[in-house]
Amino acid sequence: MSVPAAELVGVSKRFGPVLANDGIDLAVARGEVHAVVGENGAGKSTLMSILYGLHRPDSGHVLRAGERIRLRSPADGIRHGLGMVHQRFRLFPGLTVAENIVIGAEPVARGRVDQETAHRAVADLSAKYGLRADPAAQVGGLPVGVRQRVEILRALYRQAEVLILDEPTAVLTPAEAGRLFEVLRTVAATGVAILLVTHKLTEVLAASDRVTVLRQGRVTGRFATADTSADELVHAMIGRSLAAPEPRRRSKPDGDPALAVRDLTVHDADGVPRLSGVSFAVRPGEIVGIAGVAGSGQRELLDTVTGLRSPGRTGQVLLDGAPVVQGRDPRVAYVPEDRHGRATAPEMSLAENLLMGEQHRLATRFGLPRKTVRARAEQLTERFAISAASVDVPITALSGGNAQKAVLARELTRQSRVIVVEEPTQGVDVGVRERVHALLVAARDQGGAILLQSSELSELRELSDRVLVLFEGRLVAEFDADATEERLGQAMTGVLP
Amino acid sequence: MTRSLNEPRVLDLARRAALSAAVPAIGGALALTTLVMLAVGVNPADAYPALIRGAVADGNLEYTIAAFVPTLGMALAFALPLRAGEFNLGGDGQMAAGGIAAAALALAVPLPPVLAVVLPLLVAALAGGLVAALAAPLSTRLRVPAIVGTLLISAPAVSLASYLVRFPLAEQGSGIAQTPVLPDAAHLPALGGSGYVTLGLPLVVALTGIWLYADGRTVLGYEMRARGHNPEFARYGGVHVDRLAGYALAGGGAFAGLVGGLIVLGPPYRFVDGALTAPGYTFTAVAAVLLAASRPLAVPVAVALLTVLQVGGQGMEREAGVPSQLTQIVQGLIIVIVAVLATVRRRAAE
Amino acid sequence: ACGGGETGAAPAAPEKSIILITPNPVGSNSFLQLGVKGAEAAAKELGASFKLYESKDPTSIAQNVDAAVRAKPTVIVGISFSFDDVFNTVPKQHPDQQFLQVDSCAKEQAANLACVSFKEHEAAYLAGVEAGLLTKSGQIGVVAALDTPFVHRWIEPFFAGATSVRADVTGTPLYVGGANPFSDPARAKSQAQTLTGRGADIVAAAASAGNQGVFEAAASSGAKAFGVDINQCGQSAGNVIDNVLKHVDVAESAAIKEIAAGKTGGVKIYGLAEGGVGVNALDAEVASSGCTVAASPDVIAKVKQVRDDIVAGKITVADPLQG
Amino acid sequence: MNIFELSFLSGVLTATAPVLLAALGGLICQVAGVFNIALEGQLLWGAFTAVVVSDVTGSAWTGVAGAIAATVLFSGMLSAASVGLRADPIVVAVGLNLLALGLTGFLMRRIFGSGGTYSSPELAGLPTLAELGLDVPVLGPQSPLVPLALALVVAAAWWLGRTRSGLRVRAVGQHREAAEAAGLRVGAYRHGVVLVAGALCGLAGAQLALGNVTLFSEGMSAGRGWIAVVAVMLSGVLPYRLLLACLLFGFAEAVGFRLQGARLPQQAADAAPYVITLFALVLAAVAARRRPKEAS
Ligand SMILES: Nc1ncnc2c1ncn2[C@@H]1O[C@H](COP(=O)(O)OP(=O)(O)OP(=O)(O)O)[C@@H](O)[C@H]1O
Ligand SMILES: Nc1ncnc2c1ncn2[C@@H]1O[C@H](COP(=O)(O)OP(=O)(O)OP(=O)(O)O)[C@@H](O)[C@H]1O
Ligand SMILES: [Mg+2]
Ligand SMILES: [Mg+2]
Repeated sequence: MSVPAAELVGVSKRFGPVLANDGIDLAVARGEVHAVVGENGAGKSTLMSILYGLHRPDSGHVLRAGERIRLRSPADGIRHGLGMVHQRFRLFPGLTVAENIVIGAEPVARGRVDQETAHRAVADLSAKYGLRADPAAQVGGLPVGVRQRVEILRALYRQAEVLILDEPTAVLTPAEAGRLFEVLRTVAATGVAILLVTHKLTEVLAASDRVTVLRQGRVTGRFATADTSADELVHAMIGRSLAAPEPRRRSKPDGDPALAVRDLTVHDADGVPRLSGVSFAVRPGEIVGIAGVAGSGQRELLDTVTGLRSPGRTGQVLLDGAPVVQGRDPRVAYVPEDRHGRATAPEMSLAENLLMGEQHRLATRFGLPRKTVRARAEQLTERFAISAASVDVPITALSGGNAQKAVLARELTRQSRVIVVEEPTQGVDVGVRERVHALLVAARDQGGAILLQSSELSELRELSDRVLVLFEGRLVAEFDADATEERLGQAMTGVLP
Repeated sequence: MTRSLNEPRVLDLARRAALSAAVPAIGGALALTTLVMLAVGVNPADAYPALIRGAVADGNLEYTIAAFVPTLGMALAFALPLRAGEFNLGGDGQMAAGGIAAAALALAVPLPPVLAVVLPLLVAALAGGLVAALAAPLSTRLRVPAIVGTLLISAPAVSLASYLVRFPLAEQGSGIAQTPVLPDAAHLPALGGSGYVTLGLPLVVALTGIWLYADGRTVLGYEMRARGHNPEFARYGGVHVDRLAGYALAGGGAFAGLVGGLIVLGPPYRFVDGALTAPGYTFTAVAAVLLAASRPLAVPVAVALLTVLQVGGQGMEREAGVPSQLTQIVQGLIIVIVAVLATVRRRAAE
Repeated sequence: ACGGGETGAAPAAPEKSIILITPNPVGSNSFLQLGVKGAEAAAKELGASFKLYESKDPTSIAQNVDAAVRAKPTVIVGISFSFDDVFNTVPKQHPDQQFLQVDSCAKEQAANLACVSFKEHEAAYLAGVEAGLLTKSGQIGVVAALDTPFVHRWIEPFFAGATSVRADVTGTPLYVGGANPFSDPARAKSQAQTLTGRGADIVAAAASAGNQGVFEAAASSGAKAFGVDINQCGQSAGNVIDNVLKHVDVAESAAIKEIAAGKTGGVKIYGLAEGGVGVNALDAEVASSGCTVAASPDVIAKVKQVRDDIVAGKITVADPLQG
Repeated sequence: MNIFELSFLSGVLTATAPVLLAALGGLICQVAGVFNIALEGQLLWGAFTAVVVSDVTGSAWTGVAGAIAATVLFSGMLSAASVGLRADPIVVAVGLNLLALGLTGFLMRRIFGSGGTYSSPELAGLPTLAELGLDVPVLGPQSPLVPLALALVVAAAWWLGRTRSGLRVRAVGQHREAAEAAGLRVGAYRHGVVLVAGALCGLAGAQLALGNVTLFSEGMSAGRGWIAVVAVMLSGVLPYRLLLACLLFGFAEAVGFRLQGARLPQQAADAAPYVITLFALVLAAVAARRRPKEAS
């Protein structure tokens, strides 16, 4: 093999007590798609950030085309031909798509940013790679899928020679993900080295040339994709194999619907219909999945069902036959998608995050005894295997997977019959995912009526007893759990079966 | 794995953390101040003892306490809404409204002894709370942030109080705009020789204790903090966030109004135009709360520190002839240094 | 213990001392500066030591009075009505300590409290006479710091003096107000410009640190101004007609000396008759005062005549404070 | 009373200029994500240093330059503490406002020998445009800094909206991490805007102390810096809206003066600018709420 496009040599990085990277060597060649996998907190993002110049390693160094380079900031990384698509979006909500893409390398004419040239360049790029995005649109109002495309376009615009993508498909539909991998192939073919971080092993197997597995900050496996299997990768990632998926136990829903939605129509603030005439029911003991490309009305549906948002609504949402309470209906357990913005208060302690919703129940005449609050939190941490230094640490100090388990712990112990779950395993590793799925199934088996929204079709199919498909605000199809991903995908894109 | 820290150790850690910030901050500020003194030819050996004497010796302690009480009250007026994420910068207006309401009631309605103190104070708190609560719908419905709303409402409230004391409630034949002296029954009982330490001290201290308890150990306190940290989280959790904003602002305003009432019912037992706002309690309190950096327990300590500096500064001016502006310089430096140390420490911890 | 047997000017008298307490920082407040000047002059003549305590707010006034009482000086001097409340009580609690209040008098005056006050309105009336004679537009104004009852002693008598010599004169008062009424010259200047913009050609200043702003406004619009308390004509050469003088220093120093000599208590009111208030036009050295009134001998003559009439009781100037 | 009198408009402009200059500084900081509430202190410091330098050198323009330099230095404390050391800018600003008040009071006594007001015939003020031969209505009686302030509004709008560095400053303010990841030097831009705001506050102070009047008096900023902060918050970080907000305030103040002349109590005049601003705010907010609903 010739000189690698980029190489990390003996890289170590410590965050307080956590050794995030521990003497990692990793090389990526020109024209190669190199996958990096590992559990939550294995150190993938840290390693990629070091390569890009966002973090500085405690020891070790970076070679670029065989030369040792000094990276003090991303500006240095960019100068050395590195580009990165971040796990958490790093876009400017108030700027246009074009501005977001060209920033840092703006075309300038007579002292001003040359918007025309910028728009044209973005449109060209967008057409060339089939990544649709309107250059003039403000990023703040765009669906997550489009934002992801903007992130990718930015890296492409900068003509990065080493392209790092940290979980780029977490928020994409399967079709979008598929297209992204085609793009990556095209780009790689031009000699660009690509590093791809993902939790989805199918993607790894389908799209990469080689795989490096990280575990607790160390490399535990290097494979040529052609010579490996999902099982082998999982073993390297978590040190054991996944339990064989239990044969699906059909649920036996019984009784009256716990959640009934009748002829629901929702308009947004500008009067545009977001949901039109949606009706369905969820009975105790079943999981009903909601599928749809981003922006098909899922957000409005779930916000209405939970009572959180209601302007411009007609139709009925009934919980056990009674209308949903506006604000937040306490009879609904709800696991939101936005972990940092909605599901938690990042700076509050784990205990106080676990308390939300239960504060009135735990209160005595003299207020909220701290002891009770902490005792309950400790009990939940134990029962749901949440790993944290103590229940008093701020919840930001937990890894993504553990924060997610905390949210689930809180919501699943509310003893609500209706449980609304959004993207329950987004960005969590296979081990946690397995555990989350088990928890949801257990909740169903105890008589929970679960409404599940996920952009991951495999997850929907694995968990749901029925899948409803939303397209442009309408329910266009209903499948049972045996539907193929292909048919689901067709329904989601409006190509009715 | 869950490892629980036991309670006393947590407290101990907290105490040490608070101290570790205060000590270098005050040390740094003192060093800088000493440099400033030397640079302008003031002898620190004269100035510092004069500062301390001016604050605590020779019966001056009473005046320090007399300034501590309203400043602590105003600190609560700022800190309480701040915990819920709302900036209350309108303390002056709320205080003036409270003061004038208390004076008006005490002058207009002859009340029996105990009631003559209690009712005006309640009315003062009510008036202050109402003025502050005006900013709540502005913030929750019209998206005018409370920091602007309270500031804009404050000035007209001060003007209104000033108008009332200048015309309808004015004492005839007096050279300044002031109300007549309130009836004896409405005078706050004094606790010391000079009459400047009144029942206001135990009252405000007790209220501070209640606030600390409510903040840390009640549902309302929890929900306010949740709103302050992440309003969307609180809303998602079923907290009525808009209503809570109203409560928080009204609560803060009630504290400010109460302070106004306490000042008016204390010596010289009347509403004197400008006397409530001139000492700058509101601003000192804001500085103290920010100095305490979201550690509620540190609020009274920060208030005490700034009060001692301000009152002591006047003693220093009297005795050592050092302009009291020097203590403003010291306060400014302490605040900046504490702010810097807070982040340096946070980053060191990470 | 300087009470006990009065020793008067006995040679073995203990060291005398004077403490002066102001209600606000002295700064460039001309009135307070005069107070300091008077106390210093008395101290010099008596060979006494002198200390100045500047207060910041009402609480610190009381605090300063207490600190002064502890120092046991020969006399404690407090300036202005801001001391009315404190001097109602403190002198009674310390009967051996002598007090002097300048410019006002506590309601319940103790025997050990002497008071000196002034009839500013008489001087303001004289200034009004000058304004009435000198205005061309017939519109005059006053810019004052705040609308307090006391400040009206400079306003209504000023307008009354003007109308006494020219019936069609109209007067408008404006108040600086705002966040810092006593130290906002920019706002005071805007106020004065508002007046001149509406046709006023004479503006009297009673705006403390804002006075300089009033003079600047007059200068830039070709109008004329009046100063207050001391001769402020030099602060804006050629733009200031005259000043409403209050000889606080003279009255205060005389009172201090009397107290030091054992003549304690009582009230002294200084008006035109006593020479405690006045205008520069009455001065022998008016020519060198820098005031523009010096160029109008007829105005000076009229002012002197009105002064004589007031002293003789032929004219009474209404005191706005007396309702 | 005729509010369209030229002298009235001129007065409004004079009163607005220092607030506008300081507010522009606050605005660019806000755009870059630094909440700068140290405007009051910097305005006061600018006024003081303008007077000191002008008094010493006998040249008003040197005074302006001195005020800019000195206030940039002063704002260096804000940028070092809150940008460099990442301390909370609000807390630092509260400290700096107090420091400015103390320092000016203290130094004034040292340099001029007494507190209160300093003015002197030797103290050179800024010339008016009329004196410079540009005797046009409204602007004639103003110092050259007043048209400069208006020009700076246009310049700021152009800079932020059109230029590369303006775009980057906006980006830095919207999302710190994103800006870092895009390779922008966040710290450098933030240091930059805080220092430029210092320069603008220096100008504002010079205009207040050498343009509006020719003197220094303790605490003469008299809340103008806070009004500037309010204007920034009302502007939605748009320079032209900022100009509008500042003018509205100056206008309301001038109307208040006139109402006083019409025998309205002083307190009503004091309250007028705040009440009018509140009304304008409420009306604007209500209108903004109604608009989308009408569309449906
Ligand atoms: N800024 C930081 N401060 C403290 N600890 C950190 C920081 N960044 C990462 N860590 C820690 O380093 C470890 C590795 O984190 P990293 O984000 O690299 O994991 P990851 O493999 O990307 O996980 P995920 O799959 O959840 O994205 C984690 O234990 C995390 O807690
Ligand atoms: N202030 C902090 N103190 C301790 N650890 C932190 C802190 N900030 C971040 N971390 C750690 O850094 C990691 C950052 O991870 P990252 O930003 O990649 O997303 P995440 O939290 O893992 O969420 P997800 O991967 O599910 O999107 C977290 O796992 C967390 O443990
Ligand atoms: Mg990661
Ligand atoms: Mg992560």
